[in-house]
Amino acid sequence: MVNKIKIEFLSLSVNESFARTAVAGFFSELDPTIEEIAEIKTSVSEAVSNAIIHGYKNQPTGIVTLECSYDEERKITISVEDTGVGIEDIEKAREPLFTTGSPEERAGMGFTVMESFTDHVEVTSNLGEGTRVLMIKKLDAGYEL
Amino acid sequence: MVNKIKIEFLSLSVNESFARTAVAGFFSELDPTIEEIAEIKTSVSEAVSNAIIHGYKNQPTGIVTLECSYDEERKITISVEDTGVGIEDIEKAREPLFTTGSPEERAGMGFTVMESFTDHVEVTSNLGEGTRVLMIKKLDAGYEL
Amino acid sequence: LGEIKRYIRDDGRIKISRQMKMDIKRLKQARDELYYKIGSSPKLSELAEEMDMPVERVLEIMEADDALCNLQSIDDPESVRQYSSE
Ligand SMILES: Nc1ncnc2c1ncn2[C@@H]1O[C@H](COP(=O)(O)OP(=O)(O)O)[C@@H](O)[C@H]1O
Ligand SMILES: Nc1ncnc2c1ncn2[C@@H]1O[C@H](COP(=O)(O)OP(=O)(O)O)[C@@H](O)[C@H]1O
Ligand SMILES: [Mg+2]
Ligand SMILES: [Mg+2]
Repeated sequence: MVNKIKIEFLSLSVNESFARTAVAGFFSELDPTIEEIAEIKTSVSEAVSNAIIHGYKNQPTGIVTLECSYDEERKITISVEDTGVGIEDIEKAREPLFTTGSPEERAGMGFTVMESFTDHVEVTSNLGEGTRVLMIKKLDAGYEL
Repeated sequence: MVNKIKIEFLSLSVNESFARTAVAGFFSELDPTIEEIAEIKTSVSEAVSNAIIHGYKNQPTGIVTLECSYDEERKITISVEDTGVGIEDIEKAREPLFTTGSPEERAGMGFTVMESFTDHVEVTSNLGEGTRVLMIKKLDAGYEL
Repeated sequence: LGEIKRYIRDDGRIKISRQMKMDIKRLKQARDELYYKIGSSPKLSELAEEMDMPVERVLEIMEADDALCNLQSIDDPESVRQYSSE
């Protein structure tokens, strides 16, 4: 683990954009491509908005914990955790188009986006206890300074 | 307290720029002027570099804790904390030009900069336990959307 | 980011500073040119060098563009993926 940070913030929707900015700032040290930055930011957005909207049901008093790290191999990890309602059936939740929200508002594509923009997505959750989403992504391996 | 965040990061000098970006991202919701953002970023830089250079004597294994908040009155607070060596004589440390570093490298103006760019700077410190710098600043009072 | 929000008026029209507008335009131009030149997405450092500004400033401009994009199509979450869709 070469570098790591931990961020805790209130479950306010304005903090979704803060989280994106902070994460981009943290990983900018690795000199990612513009595409990688966009993928990382989008994945973070999806995970954070899930924590706020689903985990805390839009109540602004929850705490979202975001942890990021990177190592010598340019492997990055992003963990987004809430102590909200939890997910009943994780496998189902991860299916494309599945949503427990209103179909007009939610696309049900959050997990699908995270999966396609990172290399690995791990979801752990317990009903009434909360949810943690861990994303792992290897940045361009052929990189040289 | 309308919104608040807490960030913990390793005492690596690359994280000074991360801290600046993250703090600017957090307060951007308040729509500060470009000048206010520059003042905030500079103050954060000074406090964070002090924690890394003086508090942890450049050892990369320390944890710096950065807490930010704002309220309805647009009063912002920024707290930078380390659990490093601590400050022997706080009053002396805050004097302009005072530094325990090498005079060629350090200007001894860190606290003076924080004081002039924010409205209030509070320093608490105990030898061997660490240091906390709390900065309070009121953003443009005449602001309306 | 804040710079953009500051210019939102009651009528919902978005005005952003001329400087930021120009910077966003330059960033997109530089991005596209670099993409064409190297055949893949440019690195942050390459973009910064091309635009002759610090990486931190490039990040700032990307944030501003991001915010603008979100404002233009709040109900279209796809819009934030502009950088990766090339
Ligand atoms: N942090 C979370 N806490 C509780 N439920 C969640 C969380 N994240 C996702 N879910 C559940 O998984 C479903 C699918 O999530 P997602 O793919 O992002 O689609 P959407 O957010 O559009 O519903 C959600 O509708 C919700 O039921
Ligand atoms: N977090 C800290 N931990 C220990 N000592 C500190 C800390 N912050 C400041 N100091 C002490 O206060 C002095 C003055 O700080 P500052 O005004 O920033 O000047 P400079 O960093 O150039 O020395 C430092 O030289 C150091 O002795
Ligand atoms: Mg979702
Ligand atoms: Mg200093």
